Amino acid sequence: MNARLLNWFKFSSPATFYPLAGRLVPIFTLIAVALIGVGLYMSFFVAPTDYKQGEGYRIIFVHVPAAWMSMFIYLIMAFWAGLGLVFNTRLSGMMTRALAPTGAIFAFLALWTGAFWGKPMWGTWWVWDARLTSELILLFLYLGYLALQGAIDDTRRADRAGALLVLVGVINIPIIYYSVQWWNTLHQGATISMDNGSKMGVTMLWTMLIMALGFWAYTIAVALVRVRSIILEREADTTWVSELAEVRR
Amino acid sequence: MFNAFRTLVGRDLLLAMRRRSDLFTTLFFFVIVVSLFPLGIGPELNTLRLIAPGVFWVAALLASMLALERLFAIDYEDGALEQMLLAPQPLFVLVLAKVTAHWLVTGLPLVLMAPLLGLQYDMANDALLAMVISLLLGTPALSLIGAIGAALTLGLRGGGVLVSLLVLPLYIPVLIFGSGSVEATASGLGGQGHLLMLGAILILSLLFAPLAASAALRISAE
Amino acid sequence: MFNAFRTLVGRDLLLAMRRRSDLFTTLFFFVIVVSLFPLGIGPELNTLRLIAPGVFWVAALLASMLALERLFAIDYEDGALEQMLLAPQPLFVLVLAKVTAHWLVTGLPLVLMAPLLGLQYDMANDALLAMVISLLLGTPALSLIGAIGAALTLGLRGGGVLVSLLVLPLYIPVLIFGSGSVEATASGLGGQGHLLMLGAILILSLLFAPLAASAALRISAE
Amino acid sequence: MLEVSGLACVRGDRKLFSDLSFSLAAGELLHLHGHNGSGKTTLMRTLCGLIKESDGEIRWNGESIHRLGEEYTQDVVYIGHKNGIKDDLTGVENLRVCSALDGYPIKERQAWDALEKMGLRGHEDLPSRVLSQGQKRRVALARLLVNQSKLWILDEPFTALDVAAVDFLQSIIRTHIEAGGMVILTTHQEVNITKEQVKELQLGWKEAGHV
Amino acid sequence: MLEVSGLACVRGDRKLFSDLSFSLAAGELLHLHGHNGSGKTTLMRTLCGLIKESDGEIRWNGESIHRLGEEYTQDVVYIGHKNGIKDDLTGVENLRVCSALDGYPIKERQAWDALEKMGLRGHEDLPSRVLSQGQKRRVALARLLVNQSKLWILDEPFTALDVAAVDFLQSIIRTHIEAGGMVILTTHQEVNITKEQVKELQLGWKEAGHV
Amino acid sequence: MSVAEFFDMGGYALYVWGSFGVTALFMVIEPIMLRGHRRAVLQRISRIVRMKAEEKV
Ligand code: HEM
Ligand SMILES: Nc1ncnc2c1ncn2[C@@H]1O[C@H](COP(=O)(O)OP(=O)(O)OP(=O)(O)O)[C@@H](O)[C@H]1O
Ligand SMILES: Nc1ncnc2c1ncn2[C@@H]1O[C@H](COP(=O)(O)OP(=O)(O)OP(=O)(O)O)[C@@H](O)[C@H]1O
Ligand SMILES: [Mg+2]
Ligand SMILES: [Mg+2]
Repeated sequence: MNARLLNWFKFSSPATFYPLAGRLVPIFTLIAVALIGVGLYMSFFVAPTDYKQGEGYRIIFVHVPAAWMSMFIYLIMAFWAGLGLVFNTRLSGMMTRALAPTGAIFAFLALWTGAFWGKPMWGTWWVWDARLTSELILLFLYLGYLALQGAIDDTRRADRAGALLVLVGVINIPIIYYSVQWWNTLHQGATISMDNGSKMGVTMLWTMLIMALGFWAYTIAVALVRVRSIILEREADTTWVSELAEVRR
Repeated sequence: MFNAFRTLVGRDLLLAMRRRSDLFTTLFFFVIVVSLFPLGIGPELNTLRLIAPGVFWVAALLASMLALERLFAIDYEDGALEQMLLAPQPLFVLVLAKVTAHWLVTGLPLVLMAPLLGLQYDMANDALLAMVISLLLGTPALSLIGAIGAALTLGLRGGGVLVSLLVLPLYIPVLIFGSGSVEATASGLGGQGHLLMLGAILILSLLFAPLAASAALRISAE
Repeated sequence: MFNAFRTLVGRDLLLAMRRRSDLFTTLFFFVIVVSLFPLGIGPELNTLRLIAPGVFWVAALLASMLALERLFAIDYEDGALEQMLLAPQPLFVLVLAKVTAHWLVTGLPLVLMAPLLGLQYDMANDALLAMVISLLLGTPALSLIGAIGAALTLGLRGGGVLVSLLVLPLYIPVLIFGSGSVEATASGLGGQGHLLMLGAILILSLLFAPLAASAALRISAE
Repeated sequence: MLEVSGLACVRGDRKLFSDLSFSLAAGELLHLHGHNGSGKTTLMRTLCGLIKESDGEIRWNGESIHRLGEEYTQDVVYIGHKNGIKDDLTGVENLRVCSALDGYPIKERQAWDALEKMGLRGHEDLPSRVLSQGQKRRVALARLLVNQSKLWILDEPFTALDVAAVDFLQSIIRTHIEAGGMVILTTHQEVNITKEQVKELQLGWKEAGHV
Repeated sequence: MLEVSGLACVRGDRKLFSDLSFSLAAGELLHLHGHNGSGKTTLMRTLCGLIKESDGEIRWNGESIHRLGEEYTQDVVYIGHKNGIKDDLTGVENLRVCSALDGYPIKERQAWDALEKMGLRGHEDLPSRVLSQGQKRRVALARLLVNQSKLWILDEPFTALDVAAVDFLQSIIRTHIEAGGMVILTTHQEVNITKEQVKELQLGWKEAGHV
Repeated sequence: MSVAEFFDMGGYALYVWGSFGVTALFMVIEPIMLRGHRRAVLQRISRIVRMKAEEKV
């Protein structure tokens, strides 16, 4: 095993990761607050009114970042899950577990904001369109993962079973992403693509990106806090935990 | 290896024959669901023809999902699963054998029964054909995908719902393409595209599901 | 005697809480059945409203029927049923306790959930009300009648189908009056007549089902 | 006083035993012997009233047990091959529920005490699912400690128990008999319970060598 | 040659044993001792590879058993608390299926013979559902007669067996060891197997009186 | 642009504020709940640690 891999294993031990995560949390919290603040300002005061949809289109600035995040988080979970199954590191199970609730929340928010957008635009809260349905499926995948975790007492089994489930479900991500291209549906196509440039105004694009980055920072901060709690719970009877300052208080 | 596969399929079919009615549980459920609807909704043929693809595919999906619970559970309880894990064959072969037997017992009868029931709903011939083909491609995929969920939830409290929750997201595409193919055929648009997708799903799940399910079994049997 | 009743109801509710998701199995099944239909049939609200009473009642009937299998089966397998038979209380009291707990866990949540799901089908308010009342009267009757079937098929090969076969003929009147009451209300004819019939069925089954089920249990436990 | 006269039992198309007669008075223990499949379990379940006898009669204090119904079952505890405990309940909960259904409701304190006596200290609060085979058996047997029934019918109570637990169970049985209770018991292990009041009953072949 | 070094096992949040090391050579028997819940079953399942060890290593002929995979399981028979037989199949069918999956397919004739040797004459053709507790155990144990695996792992094989069957099983075990096989065994009953090659291993507390 | 006009969102108030509001709500509640959870975990662990320390003495 080469030195870099060893190094990685050391980093992935809960005892070293716990303080590191502790130091990272405030940084990402700050970034999140700043970016989301700027993003909100831009989405209400800088971005111009859409000529067709009026002010209603401003929902895009939460809808699209939330939808992106719901998919990204699942991909990251899948990454950790794969790592956990291959290398059997304890931290990866905890990371997967820590990301899932946030992912579920973003999936829910994408659905919610989409529904609140659909009502004025399409005249209905919900249609059984491909992208909408697959986003709903994504929410179910998150809930399934969480339910499975809740049902298993043994953490080791829970981690491995959860990892497997996440990996199986990952096929759904490309389906969601490309659903609009594969089947022509009611829902908007991807506006941001590499080849044909952006169809939206540059400001709108920037606002969306800034909001998305803010959501990223938020996700990282929240996941780190959660993983710290999980580490504490699982390592409760080790000596390093009992020697922590916050425990001895 | 092939010998073990045959033995296990043979055993499961024999067991199904012994508990004769296991053979019929799923089929019977399918028949009930499909036949109760006219009772609950009323006998107008136009409505019935409209909802037929949906009713059939939902019924098939539910029947298949319910049958999942027993896929590994009995073996788990009486200790036969431990012995399977300790057999000197690659586990995925045994899993494939169990799924095959399971489909032969629960899926195939349903496919064969569908055209008969379709007449009850006054379906056209080409729609009936599309239905049979779509079920023939779809139900094995359902069994294969379901095996992963069944293996993951083995021995857990409330395995029943959990398995549905885990498996449902993966089932919905099959449902959509399945009922879509029948609807498209019935409305004259041609269902080949949907059927191709179903075929692709089947092949994918044949490749990956046994592996995933056997990994899950190892995890659950600890 | 009342003490034993309470203990048993308490135990079964506690068990349901422990296997937390047992509480949700039936409910979740009901929700799935009701929600999958739009996926399979298509989203037109007119069709959906037309088939809503049928879908809901068929879903409730199926959910209740599926839950039956577990009513006595687990007690039978782990030996708790033997102990119940040897308890110094009249057996029908214990049976009534088990059915009560079973309904609280599987039937009641479904009744409470129905109005929410009804919105998905764009149902009118009075139809929703009729639905809730009919389910409130109908589901306990289904549980009581089902208990007889469950007791008779205990430990038999393929209890699953057998129970459905035995119980279904007795269930169909409930289905017809239940969905009938909703339809009648929705079409402005008034569903009181149907509801009265449901009430009568409930009372009859309260009187006779526990006795019949306990006799059946004694036979099955030999 | 349990009296059995002319009892016969048929399972499938096999006559397990016939014309069996014995009686059991207060303070007596009946040890059933017999090779595997000789019908010990069947006899015990018949004595409980779970299986209907094909012939003969079982009387409790002079009355037929089927006529007595719940009056008889109040006086009997049966512990069979199956433990009859719920995997999802803890030991304490299991014990309390069982004894309440037996007609002898107990306080939580008493349940903890009984389980501690059975050597389950520290495991009282685990769901029975995670207990070892012997620990599950101990939970089932703890019922004997909180029960005031006269007649104990125990089908291989010693299986899965370790030496310490076997000793303890033997002492409980001894106490019960000395207090005027009755016990019907089967086991393939060697047991030593006061020899005085032990009746022996052999089902099936006599020759020990025959398997 | 089975070598175990530094083995540790955790269930729930309970450390059952740790730093366990021993080895077992051809012709040796390992008798596991320990009170109820001391981790005997857990250890055996770990040795089979059913439970992943939390620490340490298990080697078979010098290779890790997880690396060997099916090559190792080909050499092992495990009979646990659960019989692993199907209630709806007859004894003969059960035995044939089991041994085919074990990699040692047998003819119907051989199955009948093995069951007769196990003392199930006249019961070979009944569905296992109607067999008595001990008879079911015998069907499960008949696998040992038709199997050529090196290592037998037997978790309380004697439960529910009557005296004759216990004797017979002991003689089988003795033969297997004399032929160079290995056996790992746990039982709470007294057994007499040739004392020469018996290794003993104690899990949990030493004091016999502690329940 | 007046404040009222701003909040009216060109007639889309319900939809725009419904979306932004719920998003904000979740993103505020989640950290608060996490904080509570962390506190509970810490409390539980320090109690156990203290108990162990007392046992040793
Ligand atoms: C419940 C309903 C909805 C759901 C579940 C949903 C889901 C999604 C998802 C998953 C994405 C991200 C995919 C991607 O990056 O390509 C997305 C993007 C988007 N959605 Fe929705 N949506 C819904 C309703 C709506 C409505 C009603 C509109 C507008 C009329 C809308 C407009 C958009 C736009 C413009 C994008 C950005 C596409 C891009 O630039 O890539 N969505 N939606
Ligand atoms: N339906 C049936 N058909 C044929 N034989 C049956 C049937 N039911 C039970 N038997 C036989 O009746 C006997 C039942 O024995 P029982 O369970 O009472 O034995 P036991 O003495 O308790 O044995 P063990 O010591 O193994 O527990 C067995 O030999 C079994 O094969
Ligand atoms: N999830 C869990 N949480 C807590 N304790 C557990 C868990 N799973 C198992 N245990 C404990 O681990 C031990 C398992 O022991 P095991 O079954 O290996 O015992 P054994 O030595 O075979 O006992 P027996 O002689 O009774 O068969 C038991 O004490 C049990 O309570
Ligand atoms: Mg017996
Ligand atoms: Mg054990």
